[in-house]
Amino acid sequence: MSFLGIILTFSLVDNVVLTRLLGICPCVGAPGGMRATASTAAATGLLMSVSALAAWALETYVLLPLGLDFLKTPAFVLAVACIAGLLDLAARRAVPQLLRAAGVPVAAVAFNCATLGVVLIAAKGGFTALQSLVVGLSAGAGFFIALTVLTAIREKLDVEQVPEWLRGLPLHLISAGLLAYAFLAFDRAFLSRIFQGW
Amino acid sequence: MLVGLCPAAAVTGRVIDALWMSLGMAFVLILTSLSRVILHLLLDAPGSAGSGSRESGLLGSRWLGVLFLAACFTASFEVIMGAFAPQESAALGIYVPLLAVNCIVLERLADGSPRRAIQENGARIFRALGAAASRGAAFAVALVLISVVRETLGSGTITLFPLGAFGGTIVVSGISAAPARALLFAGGGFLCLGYLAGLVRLAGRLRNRRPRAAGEAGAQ
Amino acid sequence: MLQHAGQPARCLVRPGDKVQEGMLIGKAEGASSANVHSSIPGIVTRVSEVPGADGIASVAALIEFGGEFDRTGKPSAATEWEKLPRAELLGRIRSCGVVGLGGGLLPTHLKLAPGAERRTVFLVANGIECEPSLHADVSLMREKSRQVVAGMRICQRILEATRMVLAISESSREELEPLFREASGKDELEIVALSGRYPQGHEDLVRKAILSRDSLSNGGAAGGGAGTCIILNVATLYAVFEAVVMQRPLIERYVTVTGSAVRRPGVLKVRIGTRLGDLFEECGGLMEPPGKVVVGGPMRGISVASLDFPVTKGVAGVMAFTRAEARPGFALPCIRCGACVEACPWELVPTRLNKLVERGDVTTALAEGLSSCTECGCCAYACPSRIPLVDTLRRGKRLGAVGDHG
Amino acid sequence: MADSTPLTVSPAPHVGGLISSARLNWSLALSLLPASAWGVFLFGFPALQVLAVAAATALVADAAASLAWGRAVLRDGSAAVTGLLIGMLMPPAVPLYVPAAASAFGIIVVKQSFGGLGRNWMNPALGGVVFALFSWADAATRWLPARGTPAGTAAAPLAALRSALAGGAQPTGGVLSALGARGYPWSSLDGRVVSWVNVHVLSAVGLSLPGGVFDLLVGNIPGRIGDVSVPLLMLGAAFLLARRVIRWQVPVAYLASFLVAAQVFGGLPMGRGWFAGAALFQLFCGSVVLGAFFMATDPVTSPLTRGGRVAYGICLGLLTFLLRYFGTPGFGVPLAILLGNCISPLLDKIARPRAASPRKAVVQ
Repeated sequence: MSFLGIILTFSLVDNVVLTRLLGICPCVGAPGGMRATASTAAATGLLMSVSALAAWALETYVLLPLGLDFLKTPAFVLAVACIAGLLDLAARRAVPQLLRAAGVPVAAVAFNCATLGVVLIAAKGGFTALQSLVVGLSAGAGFFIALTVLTAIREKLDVEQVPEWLRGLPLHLISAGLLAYAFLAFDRAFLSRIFQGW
Repeated sequence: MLVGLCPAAAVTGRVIDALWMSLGMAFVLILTSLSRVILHLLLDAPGSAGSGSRESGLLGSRWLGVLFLAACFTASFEVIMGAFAPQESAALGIYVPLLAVNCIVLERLADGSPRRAIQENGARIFRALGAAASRGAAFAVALVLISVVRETLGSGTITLFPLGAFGGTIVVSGISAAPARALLFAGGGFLCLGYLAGLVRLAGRLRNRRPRAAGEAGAQ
Repeated sequence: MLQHAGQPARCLVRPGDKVQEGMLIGKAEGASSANVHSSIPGIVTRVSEVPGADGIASVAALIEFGGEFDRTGKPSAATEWEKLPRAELLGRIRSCGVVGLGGGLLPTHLKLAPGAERRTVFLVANGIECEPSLHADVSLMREKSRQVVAGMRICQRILEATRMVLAISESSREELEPLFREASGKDELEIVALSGRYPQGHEDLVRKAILSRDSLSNGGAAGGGAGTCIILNVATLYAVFEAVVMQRPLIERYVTVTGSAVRRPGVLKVRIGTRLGDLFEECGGLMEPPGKVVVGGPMRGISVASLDFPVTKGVAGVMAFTRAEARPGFALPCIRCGACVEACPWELVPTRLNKLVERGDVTTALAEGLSSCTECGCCAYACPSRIPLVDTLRRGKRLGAVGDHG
Repeated sequence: MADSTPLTVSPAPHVGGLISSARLNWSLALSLLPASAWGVFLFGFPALQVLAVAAATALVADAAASLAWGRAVLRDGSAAVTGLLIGMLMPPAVPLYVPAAASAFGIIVVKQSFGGLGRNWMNPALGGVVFALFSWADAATRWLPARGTPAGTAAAPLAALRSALAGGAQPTGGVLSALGARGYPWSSLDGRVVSWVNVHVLSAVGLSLPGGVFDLLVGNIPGRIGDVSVPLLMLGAAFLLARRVIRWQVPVAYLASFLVAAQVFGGLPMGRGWFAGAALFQLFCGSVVLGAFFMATDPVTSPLTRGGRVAYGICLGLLTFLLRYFGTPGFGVPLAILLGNCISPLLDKIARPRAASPRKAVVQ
């Protein structure tokens, strides 16, 4: 698969939020404006790309040679958490004000299932190191797109007079569902037509 | 609670998938919280047990340990399920390993509730067991509910375990000829989850209203 | 006693007192307060709290007519104001209770008072009606053009203004021939015709329009930073003239009487304190019992519950609508058509502010510019769903103000 | 003045504009009627059935949801417009449960869940149609032949063109010639009119029209009930524009960007090279016109400001081009507008007027 193909696949076609229902947690229900969501999404995207690369290394050089394939899950989980922790530490040292201003909830980023999901998807696809990195980056971009759009919709909904029993979380989920339907526009057939013609 | 459902709701296209997911969740949840309590009792001094988590940095957080525990149990569930039901395991794909993170989300949510006074060790174990089991049960109910709606309307069938003469699939006549397939897409999962969340809130409100109304009636 | 921006004036009369026309009956108290004078001779029968048209109650003296008008109709010696010192000019304006008659009601002597640092001052007379369908300012400029221009010169002298601009509306250009004649051939008074489209009459918009004209013609050199721009309504200038030259207090003003229920709409010169009902009587009465009576203009005016409210200094117009027109609209949901966004002269998003205020989120509304709303009414006028946007925004502003103090 | 009639006291302003929201919606419904009447004329009773079912379901669902969720039923006409649009977006021979489901989904999930008119962020008609088309994909191609064409398998020109090209046909001449070469059934009237024009008018200047021009212009082609007759849709749109029910920014930006993109790049996937996209053919078949004037202009789901609306229109045009050429057949316009709906709140945030952009709270 070409790099453009990977980018389009993982940012639009196989969007980690809208087709896999992963990582919606920071967007729905929780308070926080566009700024907080965008920086959270960006941080998660960064984590995804680094983790995808790390997971690739882990799998290729450690798990497969040693025949420990069944330990994939704990190994990946640990790897993601450690990388998140290291990034958090680095960010705290380097740009403490930025971190505070952006209001990134580090724990929520680290325990976001989207990251582990992307790592697992990337591991399944049998990519090379560079490809894994691109997968992580583009999945992060897709995550960012979905979350930004959803947050804009959410901010609009928050001032409307919606039915009380659906206010907040339920409507955010329903919005995500409708968004997912709209994103069905970018399906695999769409991708193949772009690359191979009719 | 419902937030933790999101990833799992992706595999509610068939009732049987939802059942397996619930089973896995209950397995991981119960074992994790059980071992967490036991580790607490073994390692922590009694006084510091209730001090709560100070998130001074992720690496220092005890959640890392819990996450590792959950991941180990998830891996073992993966192995077990792969042995007993390889097809279903393949159908669930990445969502089985994701149970680990899912479980943490639920644990963390549960952890936010006010702590009770320190009890006897045995009582603590039982209480943790009960809490985990009830969370797992709620998870299962929600997931199965969603999957029943989605599968019935989305493909006109209800897929269960094959049992003896029963082939495992109930065909809902009328809908199966032209089911609303769009419900099987990811969007359908979100929609069902959203309405379920709304209904849960509605139910909670009705339940709250009734005792209050009764109380008012009694006062008059 | 509250016919100006600041604190109410202190009432000087008691029931039974005999007053003369133009006698001081309320003494200014506090920072931006102004004197109040009796508009008719007679006997004070009652001094009590009465609600004003805007619903804010204040003390008023009810005077029963009696005696003679000893000023009106009698020639009074015009003073040679050019010879008076500036302080004297200012003092006369103050004692005669002149306030901004465009609607701001800020006492004029404060506006004309020298600031701490003296800068080049740039005097603008606002002759654009503050609301559509009002006509009092234009009538005044036509009939009293000499006095208006003289009033302007007085203010120029007080302020030592370097430039004088008279802003009028494009549509009233022909009607104001006398004014052009009066202004022509003399010093640096220039007349600028601006688009008369509501809410062009608003002070800030007049200032913006004049300044942007300047920067266009001067290549952007003379911006607003070079000098202070002081804007006075033409009715105020007339009152200034009367006060300084004739030493006559502000006891009457031009009022537009119009609306669908009025038989002969027109502009009247009205004594302050006259009943609204009498104004309509003067204009041939009403064709049918009115459904709604509005003090002010159609866009920002206040609808009143009775015809017994008095005309105050700030009343530029009075309108009576038929019952068919007055039927309150039934607000439909917002369809986000954007009409209010296009209508808003202050570049706000009224519908979002409206929703924010209704949700109780005044903080966000303020962050999105709620405080720059002038309640001009354009958004509510344009709204196809008849949402009372102005009402909500006003409420939001009030809540915001309370929040600031608390 | 001794009368006792109470005076109305209400907040300013005391005068209002002449248009009202309810009238906007009814004008919209009115403007849709000619085109849908044409669809009924073309496809007969099935088309009428589809329209009626869609509209009736929408009205019933709207009333039911309004009552159930405790909001007063408003005669604002929006449900009628939604139902009518859903009917117009359906192929004429579609099973009746499809429009019914589309209306129900559109009204209940997309609109009333969010609190009804004006509070939804997605166009209910399009949301419903897309849901239904994804659910019953095979039903989405139940075309009926146009008038004067042989009965049998009918296919919309766009789909036919695509299958022709996918089948390896080499489009040497225009797209219409390509279709003609594949034996696309134009009506007999079209044959007569085109040959008459070719013989009597165009032969003088040495040109000739391919078959199908007349059918396309008039809208005598298989297609969705409401989108076949471009002239009648334009008529309705002109009425709406004249009455200022819709604004020009979105449709103009939409159509312009779509036509430019289609003309410039449209020839590439057909193997015809640059600047050979046959944009006019694209305009006259499929629901671009219907979408641009009647659905993209939906004020509820499009940005508030002028700048935002122009940007929105351009996005829609480009998305429509992309999805029409590379997306699932028959989904181009609906999905493009749905995606546009999704980014419209974002555009609203970006294209906010200057004064309304958030500032730091004033320090006391």
